[in-house]
Amino acid sequence: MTSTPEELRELRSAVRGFLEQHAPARAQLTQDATTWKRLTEELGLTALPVAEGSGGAGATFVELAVVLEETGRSLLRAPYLSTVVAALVLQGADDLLPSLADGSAPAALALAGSVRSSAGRLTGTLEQVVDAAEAALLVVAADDGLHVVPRDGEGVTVTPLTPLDGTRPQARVQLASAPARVVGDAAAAPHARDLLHVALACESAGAAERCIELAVEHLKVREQFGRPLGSFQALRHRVADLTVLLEGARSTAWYAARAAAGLSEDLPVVAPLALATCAEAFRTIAGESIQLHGGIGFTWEHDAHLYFKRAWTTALLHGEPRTLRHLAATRAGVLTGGDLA
Amino acid sequence: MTSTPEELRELRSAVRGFLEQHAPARAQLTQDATTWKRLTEELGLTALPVAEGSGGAGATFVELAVVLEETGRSLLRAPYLSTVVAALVLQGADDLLPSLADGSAPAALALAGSVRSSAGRLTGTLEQVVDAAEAALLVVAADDGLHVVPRDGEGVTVTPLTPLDGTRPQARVQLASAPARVVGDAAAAPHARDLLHVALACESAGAAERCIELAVEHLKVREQFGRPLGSFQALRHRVADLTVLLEGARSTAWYAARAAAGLSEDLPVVAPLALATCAEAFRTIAGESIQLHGGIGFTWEHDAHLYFKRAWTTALLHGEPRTLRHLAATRAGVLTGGDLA
Amino acid sequence: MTDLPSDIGDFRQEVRSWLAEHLVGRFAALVGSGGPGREHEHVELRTAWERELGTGGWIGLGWPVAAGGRGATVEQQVVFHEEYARAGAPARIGHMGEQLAGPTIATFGTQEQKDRFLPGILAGTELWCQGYSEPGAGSDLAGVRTRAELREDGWHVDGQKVWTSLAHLADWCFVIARTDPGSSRHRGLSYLLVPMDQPGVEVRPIVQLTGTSEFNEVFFDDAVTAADNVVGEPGEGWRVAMGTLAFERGVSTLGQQVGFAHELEDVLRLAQQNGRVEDPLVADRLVDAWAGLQVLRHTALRTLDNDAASSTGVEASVSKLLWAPWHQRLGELAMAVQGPASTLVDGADLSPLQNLFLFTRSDTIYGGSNEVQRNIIAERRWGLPRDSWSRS
Amino acid sequence: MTDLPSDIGDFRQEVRSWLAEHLVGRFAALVGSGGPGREHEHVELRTAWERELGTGGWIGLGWPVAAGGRGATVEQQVVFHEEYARAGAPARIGHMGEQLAGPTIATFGTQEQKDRFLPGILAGTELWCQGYSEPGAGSDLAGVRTRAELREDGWHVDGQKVWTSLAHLADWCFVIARTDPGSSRHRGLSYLLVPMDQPGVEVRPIVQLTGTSEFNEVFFDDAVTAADNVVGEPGEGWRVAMGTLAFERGVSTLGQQVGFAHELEDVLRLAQQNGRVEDPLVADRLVDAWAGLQVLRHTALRTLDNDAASSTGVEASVSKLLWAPWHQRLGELAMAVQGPASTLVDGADLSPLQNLFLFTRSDTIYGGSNEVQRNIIAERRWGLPRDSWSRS
Repeated sequence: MTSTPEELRELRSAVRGFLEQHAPARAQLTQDATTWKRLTEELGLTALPVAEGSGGAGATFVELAVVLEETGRSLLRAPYLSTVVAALVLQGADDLLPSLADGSAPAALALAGSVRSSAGRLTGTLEQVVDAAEAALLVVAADDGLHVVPRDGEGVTVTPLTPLDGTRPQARVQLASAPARVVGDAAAAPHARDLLHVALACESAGAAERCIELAVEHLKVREQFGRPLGSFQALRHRVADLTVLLEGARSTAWYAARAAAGLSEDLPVVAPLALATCAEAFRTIAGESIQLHGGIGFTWEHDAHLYFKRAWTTALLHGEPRTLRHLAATRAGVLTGGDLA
Repeated sequence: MTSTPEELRELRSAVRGFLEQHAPARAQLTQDATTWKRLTEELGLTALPVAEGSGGAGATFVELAVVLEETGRSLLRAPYLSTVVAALVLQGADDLLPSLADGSAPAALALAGSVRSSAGRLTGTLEQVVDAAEAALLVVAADDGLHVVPRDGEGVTVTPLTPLDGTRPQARVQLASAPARVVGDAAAAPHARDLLHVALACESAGAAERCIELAVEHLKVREQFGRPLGSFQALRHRVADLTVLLEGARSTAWYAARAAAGLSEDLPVVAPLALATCAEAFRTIAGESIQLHGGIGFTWEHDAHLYFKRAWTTALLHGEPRTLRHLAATRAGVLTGGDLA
Repeated sequence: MTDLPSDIGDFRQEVRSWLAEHLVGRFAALVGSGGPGREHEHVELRTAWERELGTGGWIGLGWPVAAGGRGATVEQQVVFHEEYARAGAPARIGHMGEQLAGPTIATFGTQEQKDRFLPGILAGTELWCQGYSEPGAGSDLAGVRTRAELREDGWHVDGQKVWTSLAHLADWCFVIARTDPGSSRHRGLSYLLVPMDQPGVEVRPIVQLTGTSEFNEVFFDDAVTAADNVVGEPGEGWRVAMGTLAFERGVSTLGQQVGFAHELEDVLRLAQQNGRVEDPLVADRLVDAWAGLQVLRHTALRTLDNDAASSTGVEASVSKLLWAPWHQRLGELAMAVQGPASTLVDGADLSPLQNLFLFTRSDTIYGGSNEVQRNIIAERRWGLPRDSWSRS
Repeated sequence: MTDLPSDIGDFRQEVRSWLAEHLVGRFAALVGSGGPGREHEHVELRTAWERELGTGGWIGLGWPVAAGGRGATVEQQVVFHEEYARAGAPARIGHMGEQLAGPTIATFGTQEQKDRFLPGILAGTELWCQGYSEPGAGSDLAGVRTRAELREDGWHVDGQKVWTSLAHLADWCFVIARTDPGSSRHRGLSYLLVPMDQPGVEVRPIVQLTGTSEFNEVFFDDAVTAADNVVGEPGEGWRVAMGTLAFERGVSTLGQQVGFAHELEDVLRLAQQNGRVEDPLVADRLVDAWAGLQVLRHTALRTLDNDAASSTGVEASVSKLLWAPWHQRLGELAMAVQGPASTLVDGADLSPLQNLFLFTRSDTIYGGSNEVQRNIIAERRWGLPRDSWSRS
């Protein structure tokens, strides 16, 4: 499926309209099963990346990017990102795809940890896995490749943790000789990580834009010294600088999404680059958004801190921006090679 | 000599008045022998740090710091900084001090290079020595300690170079079995470097302040969009940020000068710290000053580029700020020790 | 740290000995506690510690002897703060009284006010809070809307203050209120001392992004204070308040840096323990943080030193713009050093480093935001054209 | 770099072959030359190279066929710039005509103007310069004071322009002049095409902090141009000029990035040669510079892509604020990598890296300063209250 610009706009508008009404950021500190149900069944968003033959819509990462910007915007608390990335990773496992597509079996990505594989069984601990307690399937990176493990399967212990970012659950996953199904070789794990990074980059770009919007709304309304705050040039220029940061970052997410959709071959380089750029922009913007809001931005009742905590969690949990940027540069041979142009 | 605040103010005022009239920044692209003569003979500024018994005024680094801020402010092209630091370094060599004090024998500090000492003779090359071609004496750090070598002595070749900062001469110094006089042991060289660093820190603080002043003068006069530029809050706030940078840096120079005057014992830590902080502030401020001036700041005819080139030269020639900061931290045991408070 | 001339060596020894003898027993639990974002720690014990300090004669160290202080030199005050830091003594809970209310009353107050209020501050038995910021005014002090009216039984105060730290512990609040109903901006304000323990005063904690409450909203609903409890003439509150702000610098900054040094030590220790210090980029940020703390310290010492070149009049603003962003970056560095685990909460409470990280977002907002401080510097130091914010 | 679908593989091969066949002989000396701060390099040869490109049909690649261009797709233009970069072909000397004057004339000009001016641009035989900035106006385009009056023999132009790059080489200048004497701000301006080779035009080089002169002052002292040489109606110059500025983005940005990539390669190569790349903090800055260049590139590609989310109308300002500070930092990094020797001038001329370092100070000033770009973004993207700068 190749969407026209018009179709992409309609997709964005539909998702945004739904989330604004049914899943605003404010509500994301608690789980809401109804939202997931409607998101998957009515809107069919989990079906997007699944092939048409497996009950999906056969969309590419270009369409997915639009949806992820929107779920980022509303800080959606649901295993959506994990599930659609899993669907892309599991493209070969046709029997698993229908239940990913219809949302009945959400997935979690357990890609960072030391897991040994032996005779079809996995052993090891993955300390902080997003959405693990909410998932039905765990996609696990082990020493010999990618595996799928049922969350409720033999030898699997999932312990929910208390995250700083209350809108995004984390859990510890312990595997004790848990039966697993191989779904990819050793090269599949870094590829899965790349796709995860692109998805997080898109999400971060969407969330960062919302942070600026919130700040701008505040600046237009709030008066100080007898004028709207937005009439103070220093604040306007700060907003402009954040916009530049956002647009640069969003461009890397846009490009990486196209690479993930197969429109260029440099995904291994641009995936970590995009997440580095977007996560860094997001955390800067979320911090500045608090500052632009003044005291109210520091209170629990305001949304600003939810974005701030999501931003920092993204930047700390999936590899620090600096580390990811070095990974991208290493893959591109920047410090060792010669030609850039 | 311990000066009162009032005496320090008078010293500053006298030096500033003289330099503004006889040695403005604009004129520092060419050498001016008259200025040096009056600076040393009439104002007696080279005599400041020399003991009273050796023809000096017996001042401490506290007084020197005031003068160095002012010579920095006017980007004085003269071997003043080199000579007064040499006078402090050579405190034991009583016979050399009178000619340093009266300015008849300016000195240069050749402290960075690989020089071998053997049987009273020095061999090696010092690539970029400030003021070497203008000096009568070279203070040289060799592998066994500090030495003094007459600039016109046997085995000494001084080749003037073309510096990017036209207000501060540099030369290559080649020593081929040049007869030398020992003036300090192995510990003397790092101490000399510390004193040099404090002097450069003071100079940089003075120059940086002048950069902000120039920008402020421009912002008050120049109109754009029908208003003085200085009425634009974004520019005012930039000036404020630069002021904060300046004042923080100047505080480190102030403290380091007191340490150099013996008022505290942490000179080895605060000397590199002060230069790191002041050189970095200076180069940021000098760059921003060009920006605040707009197009005119980019022209040869305006002083802004003279400060900019001095700032970057200081930051590159005497150890990069980052390197110096790590040196300070290492000496303080920051990364290895425990107690900071 | 500074090694000052030996003539104050005796004083250093005196401080050191007193702390060694008193920061023990039940007070030993206070070592390293309190400070921004952690004001809720050991509140009762820190209140007792404040009285202990008062008994020891350490409150009002730099106050003039005439005001009941010890008239200590700046060098002695520095030494006190250094030793206080070395001992790991807790963040002060009485600083609003010692640093702000006390000096203001000593400078602008009547003899009766001095006699009534200074002893309680010096003894550590009466705690104070500051009633400046308001929901609609923020950093715009001249925009306060809290009103006060003088009737037969004293001043009647109505209005709302916000971002009032330690209000739930304080016995008194110094309040800026509009006492001339027709006035605007900074004319017609008065500086009132209002007792907190009365029906007309309600303190509501503000739940912050940390999930805890350091700050409060304070509602004055026909709160009453005696007619004598105005500092300076009625209508002169702006001048008095500006005088108070002027006290908010100098030695107290060195006290604040005590806490900063402890926090930096915690981060350094963690980096050494978990090996992150071996990463050159992390080491670089740690070195930067240390260097930044030295800059803060040298700036504070220079401000205190009479020999320093003439005052620029914006020292307090410069200091705020140096420390607040520094502190915020330290919080961010703490998270990076801890790594992915820093995104988890272990147990019911945030860890001290998480608290540091989150709480420091307020550093650049409260007590005059970064933006207000920049306005002050541009105008007062450089005479750049006034913004409407400061137009009267 | 991008690997676009194979259907444009032929085009890539065509570009590659042409460059391989033509960037040889005397033109081989041009490899890696020109660009910001180095416009004085090989000027005559680069002028010849411009004609060579014209002959090859590479100028106006993206122009519509009706205007004499090749109507190439965006993808093809991208490929052209990539291959041009890979070959190390020199910075363009005709970009003011190709990117600004040409598209403006093609959009707003009469058929006669198109017939007269477009072929010279496409052939690389007529070079253009831009007459926008003035000494008293700077980034304030609406504040121009250059006047023009229509008399019997054509427009008479008086005034002064500044920061005019390549003016000494240009055959024509597109000038914004005030043609309605009583008008103010951006009303009453006209967009005139003025021949440079006449007594009424004097070009004076501005000596920059590099010691060289890329930029010029251009003095119009009763300069004359034919009555027909106004683009759009008289008095509509603002609208036309804004249209011109709108062309100043997109594909031309990719051309600019060619030069950036070469500069970064030079810095990387130097760091590898002198071992500074082994310093983790230097390596980190090199990686940042590379990453920043990718951001520039992805941003340019996204702007060009029709599938990208709706335009925000501030792409040009965003692009400027991304590349100008990036380029400045690259110059600073170049100095750091070179070390102490970078503070010396070897021979009569600055080294390319020194030139980069010094020249990039102007990047954030010319072509709409950073400050003006921020105003544009705040207003157009977010609707934040207008500043007086844009009040008409």
